[in-house]
Amino acid sequence: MKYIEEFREQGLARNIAANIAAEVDPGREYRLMEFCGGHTHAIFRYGVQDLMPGNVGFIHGPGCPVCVLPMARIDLAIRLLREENVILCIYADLLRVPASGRQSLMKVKAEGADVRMVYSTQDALKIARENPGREVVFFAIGFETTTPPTAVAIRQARAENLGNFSVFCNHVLTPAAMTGLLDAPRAAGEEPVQIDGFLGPSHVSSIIGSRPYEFVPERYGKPVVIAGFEPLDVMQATLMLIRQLNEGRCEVENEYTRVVSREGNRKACDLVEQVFEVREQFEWRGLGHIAHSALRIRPEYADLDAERRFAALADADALIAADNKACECPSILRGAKKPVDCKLFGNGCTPETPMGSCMVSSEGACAAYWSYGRFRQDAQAASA
Amino acid sequence: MKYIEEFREQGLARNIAANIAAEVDPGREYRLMEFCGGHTHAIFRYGVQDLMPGNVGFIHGPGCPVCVLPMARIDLAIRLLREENVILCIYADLLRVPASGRQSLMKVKAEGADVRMVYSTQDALKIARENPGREVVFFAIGFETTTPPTAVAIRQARAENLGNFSVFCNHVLTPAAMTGLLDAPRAAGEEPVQIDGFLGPSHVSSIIGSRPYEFVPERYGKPVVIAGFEPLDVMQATLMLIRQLNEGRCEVENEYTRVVSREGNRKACDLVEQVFEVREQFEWRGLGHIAHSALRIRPEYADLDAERRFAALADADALIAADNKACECPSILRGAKKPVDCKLFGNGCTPETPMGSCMVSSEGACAAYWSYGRFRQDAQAASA
Amino acid sequence: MTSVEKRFPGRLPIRDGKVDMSHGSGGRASAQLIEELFLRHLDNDLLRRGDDSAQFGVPAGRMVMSTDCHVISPLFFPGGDIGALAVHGTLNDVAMSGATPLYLAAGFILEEGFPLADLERIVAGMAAAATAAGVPVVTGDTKVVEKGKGDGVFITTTGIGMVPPGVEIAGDRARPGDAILVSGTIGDHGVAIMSSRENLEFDTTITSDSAALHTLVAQVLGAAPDIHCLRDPTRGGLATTLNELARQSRVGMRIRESGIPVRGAVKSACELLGLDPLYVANEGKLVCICPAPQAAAALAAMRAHPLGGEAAVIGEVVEDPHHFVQMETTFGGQRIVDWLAGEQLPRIC
Amino acid sequence: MTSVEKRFPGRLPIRDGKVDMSHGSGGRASAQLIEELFLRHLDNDLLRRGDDSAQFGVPAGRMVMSTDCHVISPLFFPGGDIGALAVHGTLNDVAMSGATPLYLAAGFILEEGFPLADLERIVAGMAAAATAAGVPVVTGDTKVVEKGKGDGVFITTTGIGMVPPGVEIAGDRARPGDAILVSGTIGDHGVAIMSSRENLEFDTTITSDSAALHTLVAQVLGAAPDIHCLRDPTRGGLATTLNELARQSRVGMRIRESGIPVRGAVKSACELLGLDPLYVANEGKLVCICPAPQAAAALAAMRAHPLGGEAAVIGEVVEDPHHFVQMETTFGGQRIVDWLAGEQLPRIC
Amino acid sequence: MCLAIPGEILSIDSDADTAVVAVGEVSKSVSLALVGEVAVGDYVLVHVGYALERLDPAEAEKTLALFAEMGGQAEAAP
Amino acid sequence: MCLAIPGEILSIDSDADTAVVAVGEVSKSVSLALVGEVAVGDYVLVHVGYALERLDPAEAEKTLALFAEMGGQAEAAP
Ligand code: SF4
Ligand code: SF4
Ligand SMILES: [Mg+2]
Ligand SMILES: [Mg+2]
Ligand SMILES: [Mg+2]
Ligand SMILES: [Mg+2]
Ligand SMILES: [Mg+2]
Ligand SMILES: [Mg+2]
Ligand SMILES: [Mg+2]
Ligand SMILES: [Mg+2]
Ligand SMILES: [Mg+2]
Ligand SMILES: [Mg+2]
Repeated sequence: MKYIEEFREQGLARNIAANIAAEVDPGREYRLMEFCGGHTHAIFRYGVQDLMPGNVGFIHGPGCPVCVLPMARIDLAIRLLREENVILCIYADLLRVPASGRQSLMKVKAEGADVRMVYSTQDALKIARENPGREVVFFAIGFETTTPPTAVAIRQARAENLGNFSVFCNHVLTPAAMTGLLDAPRAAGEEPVQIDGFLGPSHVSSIIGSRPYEFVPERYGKPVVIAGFEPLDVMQATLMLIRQLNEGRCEVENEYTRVVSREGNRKACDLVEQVFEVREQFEWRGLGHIAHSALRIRPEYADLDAERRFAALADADALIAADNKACECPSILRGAKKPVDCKLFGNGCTPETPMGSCMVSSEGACAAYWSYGRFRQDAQAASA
Repeated sequence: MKYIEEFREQGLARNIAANIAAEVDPGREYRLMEFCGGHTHAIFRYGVQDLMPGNVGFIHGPGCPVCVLPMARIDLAIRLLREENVILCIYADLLRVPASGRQSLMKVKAEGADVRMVYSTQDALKIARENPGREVVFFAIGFETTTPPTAVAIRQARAENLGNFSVFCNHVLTPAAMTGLLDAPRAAGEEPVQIDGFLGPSHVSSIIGSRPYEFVPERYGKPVVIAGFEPLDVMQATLMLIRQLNEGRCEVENEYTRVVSREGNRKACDLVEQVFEVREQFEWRGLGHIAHSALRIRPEYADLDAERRFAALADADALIAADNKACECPSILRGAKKPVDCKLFGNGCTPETPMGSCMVSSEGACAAYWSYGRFRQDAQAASA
Repeated sequence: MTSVEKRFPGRLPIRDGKVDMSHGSGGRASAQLIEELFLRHLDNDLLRRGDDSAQFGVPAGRMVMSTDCHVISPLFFPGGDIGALAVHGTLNDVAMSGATPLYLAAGFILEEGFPLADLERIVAGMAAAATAAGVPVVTGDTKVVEKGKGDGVFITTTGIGMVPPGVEIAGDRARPGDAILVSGTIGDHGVAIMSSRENLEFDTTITSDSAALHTLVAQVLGAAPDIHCLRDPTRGGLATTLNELARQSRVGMRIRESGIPVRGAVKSACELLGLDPLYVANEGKLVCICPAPQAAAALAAMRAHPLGGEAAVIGEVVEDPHHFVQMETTFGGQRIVDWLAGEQLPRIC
Repeated sequence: MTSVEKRFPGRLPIRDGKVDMSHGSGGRASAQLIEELFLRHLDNDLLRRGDDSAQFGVPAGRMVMSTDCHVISPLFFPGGDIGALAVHGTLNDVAMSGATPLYLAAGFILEEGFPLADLERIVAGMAAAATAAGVPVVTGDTKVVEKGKGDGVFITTTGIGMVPPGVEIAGDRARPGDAILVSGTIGDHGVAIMSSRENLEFDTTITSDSAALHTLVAQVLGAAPDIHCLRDPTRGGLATTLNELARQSRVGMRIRESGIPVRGAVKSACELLGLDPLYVANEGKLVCICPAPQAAAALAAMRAHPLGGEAAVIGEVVEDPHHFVQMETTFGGQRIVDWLAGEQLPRIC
Repeated sequence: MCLAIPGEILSIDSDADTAVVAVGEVSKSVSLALVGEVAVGDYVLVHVGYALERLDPAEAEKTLALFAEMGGQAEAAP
Repeated sequence: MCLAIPGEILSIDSDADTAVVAVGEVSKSVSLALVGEVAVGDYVLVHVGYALERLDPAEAEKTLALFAEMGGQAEAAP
């Protein structure tokens, strides 16, 4: 597969690893946060950590839309199913995310709620067309990457006069999350997390470009390298960060130039701009309420906005759901803890029985650690 | 079972048979029509014919509401299911009745139509209560016996304000059918059927009493004996008819005095009167259109009348469906032919694959003949 | 080598949990369902191995194999449940060849959302029936279908057994002159099921006759080794079974209504609903056809068995090119007892 | 005696008819469905007898029995249909004990309204698969459930077979040092199924690998008689099967990603949908674990069989108290290959 | 037509206007909406879940007596 | 997050604003609503049934060339 397999090539990996090994300063630690779950996944899936010197460590960031979705939003979707008897269209990633009271969309589906898994917003529109007598709601989640397809669907529903379709919007904004992340420890009164630099979002940046991250070096003094999701991309971006740190540079660089430009995809951004507006604030799991960090549907499309359309969502903003107290997702999403620091990890919380959202998405730090990395933990424990 | 088993007792049957044998005039034929399918069923089920002298013959009448229901009414019900997506509640008897184009409610149910079998009108009301988002239609069929329970349901729906319930009324009137039957041959230009007397309706008469049949001896000069549905009732009533004929009497007698009075059940009749009114005319399978032979829902209950409520039934009265041409049901229902006179009998038409309605109901002459009497036909054929 | 593996993260929530799609995925949730629910009740050495098949020794001889899908509603009824029924239904088909049943396989198709507590009751019912019959469930399979694509639980069981030497039982062996017996009252199962259906609810003391008949068969074969046909009159009842046998053997049958054992409550329920007990299902009765001279011995053997106390001779096999089953009614008349047309459903007329 | 009985009033309307409740009633409509559809395709001496069980001779020895419920969607897919799959799925479970399959039983649960024409295609598919495998369907059962209480067709098949003397195959026999082989490319079946699912539709030349593996097994056993484990990596794919065997045998496994045969199109489809071929179902592949010295002979025997041309040694059994399956990635790293959590579903992240 | 069967009233629920009726060895709740005053011990004709009409035991006796009248007794002897 | 994968445009349906895109050996129809002018032979990034953005082959080559730069070659030799 062109533009995929070349970026997973073992010989090149050894070469980049050699470059990194040659260039790292053995006298210091490099604590690099990979912002996206896609990076986390590549690191674990391919064993990238094994190719790194001991003083280069990855901190897993909050860049997984499933992991950062607050439980209250799933609770609201369940309410919508139970009280309004809608057909709820979801991306399959949402199916197992824990809601309050040990519920999940999978469980309410098993009890008879009409939850349909879709691959694309086009499928949701199709379901609406095929069920004119039912209300069909698309549960929109995702970062800037996944938002434009939702915008297309909303405009298409309007054009087709599809009266039974609406969208429960949960799209969030990554630059705001970075702000939240960098401000959070201070806000929470915690020790600031030691992050030396960021591997910046890959596919998000294909839409918004690299420019929106420039505030990170400017305001927070941390270098950013936009990195693709293939393992060689991650390694090369790591090398680029190490070089910035070694050279005392602090800027936004772009490793993923084959897709990402500084400006991004104007057509997609314009579409998003027409349909959505920025919310005052929105809750992120682990990061709390972050100002201007999410999108809502513009008043011009109010009829397509499930939050305005259904009584069950009337107090959507007000609903707060308390996460399992022992779950360390919040700290993990902030990079302050590792999955193994959680008492529940493997001890009640596994991918089959996730207690926190980081265990659900295969891009979540806990799930990635569980599925690919456990033997390391045991090896460490054994050797300790 | 009290009041059941005593009326099936073999010793008494032999006694009545002996009385009949002793009293028949060997020089004449006794051609007696048992009006009701209930009688037909008893005759075949218990082999009553075997106990009769050769010159006493039973002609099977039209007294089975399934058999006389014109095909167009099933077609309308199917239209209601397909075009209005209703839940249609039916008595199971209707499931296999042939509709146009080799359809039946069973087949459209198999294709996904929501047909529910109920035992009682109370079940239909319950289904309406449990499905507030759906239109629930009760397909009401039956003679005067089955009409009062429909009236109760309609009044109850009104009292409960059950906005999603309605009734597709197909209730018909037996005295009118007797008129139609006695007039039909003349109207059709056929030879008048030779009927010497009638075994009159049993359970119908428990509601309307025996008086409504008095026009039969008066106007048509045929004796009537109201007869219960147990085999001894049928035999005793046969004896009573033979006696009237032998003695030259011609009146309405009542064998079924344990249940039937001359006046009937006033309370039930009043309820029916409040809810229903007589139709100008109605089609009976086999008998054609008969004036004042059926009921419709009164305008006061128009909202509960499916014929007024659904566009799919707007032209209900106008719809005519052509029966299978080879099917002799019409002549059989008029007593002009026997099931074995039909070319299709056992030859494409069986209870599993009914082509006419007389093969569907176990009270239909063809079905009764098939299920209980075929060996006689073969015995006759063998000895011929 | 000691295992430090933690098998499952928590216990299966049998009390208030529900079947979900992951229980059918073949992954760890499936494994847990099998281990903590199925194996706990059905446990035996062969099943516990956890391979995709069971392995056991068999002697040389004639084997029989039979399979039945169980799709009943309601799943729990007076006198039993679908689990026990799935054992009896298949064991009886094996026994109707005269065989001694050896082993059972069970396939479960579960509907998403089905309560685990109900599933446990059903599996416990199956285990109790298998234990009582002395025939273990040695292999199985579980699949989960989406809500609305199943109906709670469907169970398909398959049984194997060995036929003793000399026994030759088949549906085509009825001969004119043979006697026809039933092992007890008919219609009990069907009436018990109907009495617990929503909308039909009526009160009766009738319970299903669901039972395993292989020991009864063995006892009858001991007394009357030349039995020609055995069949359990399940779906479609006695009437359907007699018609099947008449067709297979190309004979007719004559039975006497007065000789057919029917419980009073079954008669009553049938009157109420407009049904005929001859067409109502049984799950613990058999029809036996044997040479007339052996009828008395067969009858006595049945009556000596706890499941055959009300056995009766009900008629005889005759020549008939139409393969009709005819019945002399209690009233003294003759009628045909035909195949069942469609389902038996409560009627208004 | 000649029969004048007219069996059925008309022919079964296979071209445009639909399954209705009467086809499951056990009455004449059921009999007609069996005779004119099932028997016509699956015909053999044992099935034709029409008894409720099949009877056949068996030699003394070790028998295996296995059952599988098939509940797939869509029912027809590139390279097969549920009928053929129901034959292969169960024959393979029998074959995975090293046995020679003898006979099959098949139970059909049909949803009211299912087109008879589709049912005929499925039964024809089953018949073709059974004939090709040389294993007849000798007994069966058919039930009909109401519309909305099933999903077209569910088929439960049960198979029996005899294990040749000396063969000892079981899931708990893997030993540290043993070699792990697969008989060919993985993921073909699952990808073929997904490519024909509504909403996912993508174009690919991939067809299901659905096939009966017993002749391949016989050939491998001929070359390497001391095979320890055989298993077909169906639901849950290769990853799940290896985890099952590791748990049963209380060992660990180490495999090499580069050694696992995966077709390009399967890799592509998995990339597109965010799936991992290790978890995608197969229906014509097996995992074989044998002492390392026999691995070469087993591999050669597989490759010499038409169904094993792309067989490969993919790793070895190791000691591991965690029973982990670990994999060396093509990238040179190490990862755990864990049990599948839930279903494999297309993801957005 | 009109499958209806006599049953004995075992108990009456006046509020619901229903009665439990025994038909032989089974019993069932039926509506009393169509009949006037009835009492426990009365027999009623049951049809589609409703009591249709009372059954008169005295008339039943008379009818059975009619059946037993031996007009043709000579030939009736077995 | 954001599973997206490069595919080659095989054909374009301008009316429907969709393209058939090949990812290795499979192909799938995707929406072009989010991208500007594209041509057959272009590579686009596919996400949830949409083409998100064009992929620049020249930049891809450059990046691969970067990976191959042998700063640490001494230790990289096997
Ligand atoms: S292991 Fe589970 S409970 Fe613990 S932090 Fe991760 S997701 Fe939360
Ligand atoms: S046998 Fe069939 S076709 Fe002929 S009259 Fe009777 S119902 Fe009609
Ligand atoms: Mg069977
Ligand atoms: Mg059975
Ligand atoms: Mg049987
Ligand atoms: Mg299995
Ligand atoms: Mg259901
Ligand atoms: Mg199996
Ligand atoms: Mg299998
Ligand atoms: Mg298997
Ligand atoms: Mg069967
Ligand atoms: Mg369905």
